[in-house]
Amino acid sequence: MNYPVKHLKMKNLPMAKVTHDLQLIENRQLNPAYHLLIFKSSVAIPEVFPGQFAELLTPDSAATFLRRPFSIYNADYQLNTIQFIVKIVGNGTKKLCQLSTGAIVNIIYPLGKGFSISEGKSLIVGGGVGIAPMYLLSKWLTTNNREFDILLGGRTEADIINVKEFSEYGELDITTENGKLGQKGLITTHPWLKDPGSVYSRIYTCGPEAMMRAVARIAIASQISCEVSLENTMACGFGVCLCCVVATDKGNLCVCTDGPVFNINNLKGWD
Amino acid sequence: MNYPVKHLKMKNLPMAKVTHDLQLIENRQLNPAYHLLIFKSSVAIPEVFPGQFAELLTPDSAATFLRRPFSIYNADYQLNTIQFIVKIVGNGTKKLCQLSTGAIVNIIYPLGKGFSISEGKSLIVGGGVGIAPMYLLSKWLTTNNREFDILLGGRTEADIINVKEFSEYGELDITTENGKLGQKGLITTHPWLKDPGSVYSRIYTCGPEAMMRAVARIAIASQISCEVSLENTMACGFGVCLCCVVATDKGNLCVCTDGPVFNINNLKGWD
Amino acid sequence: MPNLEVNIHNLILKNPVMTASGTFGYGQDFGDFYDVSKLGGIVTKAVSKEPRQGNFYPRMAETTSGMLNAVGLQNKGIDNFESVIYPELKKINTNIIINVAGHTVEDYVYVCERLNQLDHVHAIELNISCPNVKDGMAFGTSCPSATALTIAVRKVYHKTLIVKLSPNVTSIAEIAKAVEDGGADALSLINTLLGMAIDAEKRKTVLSTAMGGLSGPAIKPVALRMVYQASRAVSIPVIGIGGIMNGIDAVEFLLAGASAVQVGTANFINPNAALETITGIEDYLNRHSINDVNELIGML
Amino acid sequence: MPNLEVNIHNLILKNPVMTASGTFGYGQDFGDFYDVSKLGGIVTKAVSKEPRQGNFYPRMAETTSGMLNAVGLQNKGIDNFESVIYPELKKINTNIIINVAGHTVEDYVYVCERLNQLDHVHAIELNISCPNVKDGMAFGTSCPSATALTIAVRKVYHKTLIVKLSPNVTSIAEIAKAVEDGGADALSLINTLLGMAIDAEKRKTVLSTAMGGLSGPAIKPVALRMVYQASRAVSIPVIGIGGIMNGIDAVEFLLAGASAVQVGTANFINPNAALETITGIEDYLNRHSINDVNELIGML
Ligand SMILES: Cc1cc2nc3c(=O)[nH]c(=O)nc-3n(C[C@H](O)[C@H](O)[C@H](O)COP(=O)(O)OP(=O)(O)OC[C@H]3O[C@@H](n4cnc5c(N)ncnc54)[C@H](O)[C@@H]3O)c2cc1C
Ligand SMILES: Cc1cc2nc3c(=O)[nH]c(=O)nc-3n(C[C@H](O)[C@H](O)[C@H](O)COP(=O)(O)OP(=O)(O)OC[C@H]3O[C@@H](n4cnc5c(N)ncnc54)[C@H](O)[C@@H]3O)c2cc1C
Ligand SMILES: Cc1cc2nc3c(=O)[nH]c(=O)nc-3n(C[C@H](O)[C@H](O)[C@H](O)COP(=O)(O)O)c2cc1C
Ligand SMILES: Cc1cc2nc3c(=O)[nH]c(=O)nc-3n(C[C@H](O)[C@H](O)[C@H](O)COP(=O)(O)O)c2cc1C
Ligand code: FES
Ligand code: FES
Repeated sequence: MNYPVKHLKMKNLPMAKVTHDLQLIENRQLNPAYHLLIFKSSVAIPEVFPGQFAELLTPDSAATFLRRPFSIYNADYQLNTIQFIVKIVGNGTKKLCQLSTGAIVNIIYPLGKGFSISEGKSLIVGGGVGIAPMYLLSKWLTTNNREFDILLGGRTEADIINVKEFSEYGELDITTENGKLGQKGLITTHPWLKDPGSVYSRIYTCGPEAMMRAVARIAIASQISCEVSLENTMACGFGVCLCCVVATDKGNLCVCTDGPVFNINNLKGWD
Repeated sequence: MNYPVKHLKMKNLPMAKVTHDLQLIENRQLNPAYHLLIFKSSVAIPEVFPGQFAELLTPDSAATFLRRPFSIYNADYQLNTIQFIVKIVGNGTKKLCQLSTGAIVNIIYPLGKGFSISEGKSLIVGGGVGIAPMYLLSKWLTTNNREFDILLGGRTEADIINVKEFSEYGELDITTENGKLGQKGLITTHPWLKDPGSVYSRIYTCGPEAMMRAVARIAIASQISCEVSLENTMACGFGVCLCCVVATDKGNLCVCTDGPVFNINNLKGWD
Repeated sequence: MPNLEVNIHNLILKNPVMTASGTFGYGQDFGDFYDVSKLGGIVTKAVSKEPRQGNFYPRMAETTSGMLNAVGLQNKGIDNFESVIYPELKKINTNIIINVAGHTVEDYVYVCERLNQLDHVHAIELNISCPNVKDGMAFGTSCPSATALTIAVRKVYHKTLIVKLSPNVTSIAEIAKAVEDGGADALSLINTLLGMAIDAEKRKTVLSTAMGGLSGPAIKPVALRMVYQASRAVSIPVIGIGGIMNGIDAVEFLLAGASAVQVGTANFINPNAALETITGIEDYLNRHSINDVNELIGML
Repeated sequence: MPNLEVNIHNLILKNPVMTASGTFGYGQDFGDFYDVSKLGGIVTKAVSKEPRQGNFYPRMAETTSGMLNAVGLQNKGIDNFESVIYPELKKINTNIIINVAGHTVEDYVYVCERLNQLDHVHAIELNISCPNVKDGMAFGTSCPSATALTIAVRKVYHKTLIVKLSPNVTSIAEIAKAVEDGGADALSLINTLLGMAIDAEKRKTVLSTAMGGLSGPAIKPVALRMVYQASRAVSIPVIGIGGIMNGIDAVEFLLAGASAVQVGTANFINPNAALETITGIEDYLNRHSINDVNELIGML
């Protein structure tokens, strides 16, 4: 359990972004669909807050033209390593997960605005690869002496990964739709989400949009705060192309710079 | 010295072409610019005649879209291996020479019409990477009991490769423009090309176009036959795109199917 | 097994996959790779009245995810076609579509009249769009000339008349309508986009003609857009062409509104591309439990 | 050290490399990566009279070696530009070129008149070509409307007036001449090619608007051709845009006839692309012993 020492701060605001090459030092296949990729940087990695992401460029691939955005799963400022959980869904993620140790990947990071600190006890709800930003979040909340529980859900047991790592930080429970691991059913049927207002003051969630919308509805019904980490199709990842908008009370905002984490109160159509 | 047994035949005509995957089993860097690539086929390789070529497809590279044509340097029908000498000149050749053992490369071959058998003694004149088709030619002439000498030329000693392999088959001499290896000067200043008509009845040549044209002029002056192996920009390599034409006495012909080997008598502007 | 058969006017295609003109020769060269009779149709290299030597070398430039060609309609003319190529084509058991090019309306009419006599020519594709020949270009980039040429050929050609459109126009919908008005039975598009490549090191254009025709996956988004626009503008069938590399690309064109597709540049990179496009479409249909490929056409 | 300075009418560019509208925001976001004052110029995202929300999500589709966008000119309008963005732009020590979009001639004139008052706006680039906005498109695809718009803006704008052309036309040379006749000081081209992407699995268009603008290396051959044609048709300077990823690409555009270039989509893939394009041109000049970048312009 190595805390990223810089995570003692509570403020989670965009830092200066940098771009440089990383070297893949470990490509750990977690299961056929999920890989944990560990990269090492030869220069000091910038401070990364939970919920922030990076844009990775797969070297010389005919299959992908643009970079791909990935949440930062973990960062170690002593070892200068940075970790991602990648789920294979198309050409870019496939190519990335096929890279051999030693491969060079260019990165732009840290990008976007991450989660904000909660006041009371909070609940982390991660669905599938949506758990990716939740590990740093768990560390950060712990470092800042916040109480929280962790709920991880997936379609099958293959979508539930790195449970051990998470359980070091908080009480953890699991749901799968096929019931092969944890409680059977949609994550939203878990008891912790029955009346969350009685225990939690905030829900943090990331996962498939349908899941996040269901969680958001529960949070609204329970009158507690809810932060969601959105996805969008991104060309740049740092606010210049305006391709990644979401409708908010302030008009169309960019998911890459004004998000990816939004409070559902500010999103249009999320109530 | 392993003869490709099938090379006992004298007729050198296009065979049915095939396309399949090959596996790179050796990538031998001969010097910074030249690599010998040895591929293994899991199916029997087709009979290949000297001067014929193949179209190779580098796997998933953003740098190249089309296949690249390469002369077949050597083929072994027992081991099912096929060899190429590749000179790095641009993205495609660079990428190919960077491949690691085990890489899969798709091939279409054998393509084009190769050299024809000589009657008297012949002289092989190879410049730089133009030596690539000459190794199979040397083997074939030997198998068919033809006498020949081999002259290899280059700008520097780095352009003179695989001399040992060639010298197993015939008397060999070398020229370099910088004089670091063999005789100093252009290949066309070598004594064997002073009055070739007195010794040889045929010249086979492959190399930079300026060199081949100079050799052709010498052959014409000496009234001996001369076959040149031409290059051209190719999209398909097997006669369907009509991108690779050369002006001949029969009009525009495709270098990929009517060549790459032409008798200079049939070429326009080569006299 | 889903149904793959589609119709282009009177033409019955056993599947929606043809090969594009200029990328498949006259079919013979692919016989080594697979039985070309498995294709829905074969569109030949352009045939003109007189033999043509085409442009000077170099004729090809590789570009990012595409290529430029400046072949310039090299072919041996209609006489040679009839005596040498046609007998070979008769051995192929699928639709044979002859791509026709000309300098003048009279040239086109002459060639089409001759082709009208040949039983095993199932359709012609009027190439009014090749950007490499000055005269050919003009027909495809103005509505009145496109209509006039179509009307003239229609008079002498009585089987399926396909007109192939140039993408180098402001409004593909207007040209499409003009050609429909002229009496075409079907449209095919797109031909190549006019482009250029420059060799910075040599400070020269790569092609002998400076400009040439761009093809390959690079142009697929433009081709899809034009097929979408053209198929909505006319009521005759549209054949989609441009950057198709596999079955999924082909399905995209069908969804955009094409009734069939042609595979072009892909044949150079993967000689089995057209065949694999057929199986790719079949796989798609099976995966989505669709019984008939016709259900995909225009179903966005 | 070769000379990199070029002129676009009254504008002196310390080097021929600018950034393309819509790919560089208003310059601020790239400050983390390098000092943007090193660029020859910065072209901003389009500014319109009223704020615009742009199109619905999804606005982007990746294509082979390119991308489609359907941003739809989202911006906060000229008032916000003046009060919020302009003060920031004043801190940048290079040419600031404002890309202007409008629904009507009056809109364009209004915005250009306001911009004419701002000292640190060195030029405007009239976007008559964005394919995502119906009205904007019309100006760029017909000669009379392109001329009329240019004349109207010319009357109120007294610094360097650049007009940005749409590639979705039959004859780029004619549009170029029409705009020159209207009084433009320079042309920039190309804007995006109109294209489309389809998600076969979902059987839907990828973009909310169905069609969008294609950019990136895929379009470079078309862009080079149009710069070549346009620069030969007019006597005002031409700025080359389309798929430039590095210095060699930029040199190709200069050779084709461009006096300067803009780097667009490349900024997304490599945030240092524009800066590296400058050093790439410099390397090329050194390698070829050319003392002045102006020697490359049109030197095919
Ligand atoms: C802020 C952010 C953080 C993310 N974090 C992670 C993470 O930690 N781990 C992870 O595995 N994935 C993450 N994703 C999703 C990841 O970016 C996409 O899975 C990836 O871009 C798909 O690339 P591909 O080439 O494999 O798929 P493609 O072949 O491009 O597409 C496959 C599918 O993915 C969708 N997709 C493609 N590009 C994007 C995109 N830019 N954003 C969203 N969906 C897309 C397509 O619509 C399609 O359905 C994140 C996305 C965002 C926006
Ligand atoms: C029949 C034939 C046989 C050949 N045999 C060999 C061989 O045995 N070994 C070998 O190293 N090379 C051989 N070549 C040349 C080889 O095909 C080119 O060097 C290769 O295609 C360049 O690819 P690239 O991507 O590295 O270069 P690019 O980046 O594409 O171009 C670099 C340079 O190579 C030239 N070039 C590019 N494509 C071709 C092409 N298709 N034909 C000719 N020149 C081209 C370009 O004009 C440019 O000057 C042969 C070519 C032909 C036509
Ligand atoms: C080398 C080459 C030659 C071509 N010759 C012709 C031709 O003779 N007649 C014609 O109508 N189209 C011709 N075309 C255009 C193609 O048929 C097709 O319309 C175009 O290449 C786009 O499809 P693709 O991207 O699949 O190649 C040619 C294309 C190429 C690449
Ligand atoms: C996301 C995006 C937004 C764009 N917005 C504008 C715009 O507001 N105004 C404009 O004139 N061009 C706009 N363009 C076009 C570019 O400025 C440029 O002309 C085009 O992308 C081609 O260059 P490229 O291939 O280098 O990107 C935009 C392009 C992209 C990719
Ligand atoms: S991805 Fe470009 S602005 Fe968000
Ligand atoms: S390369 Fe296609 S015909 Fe020769």
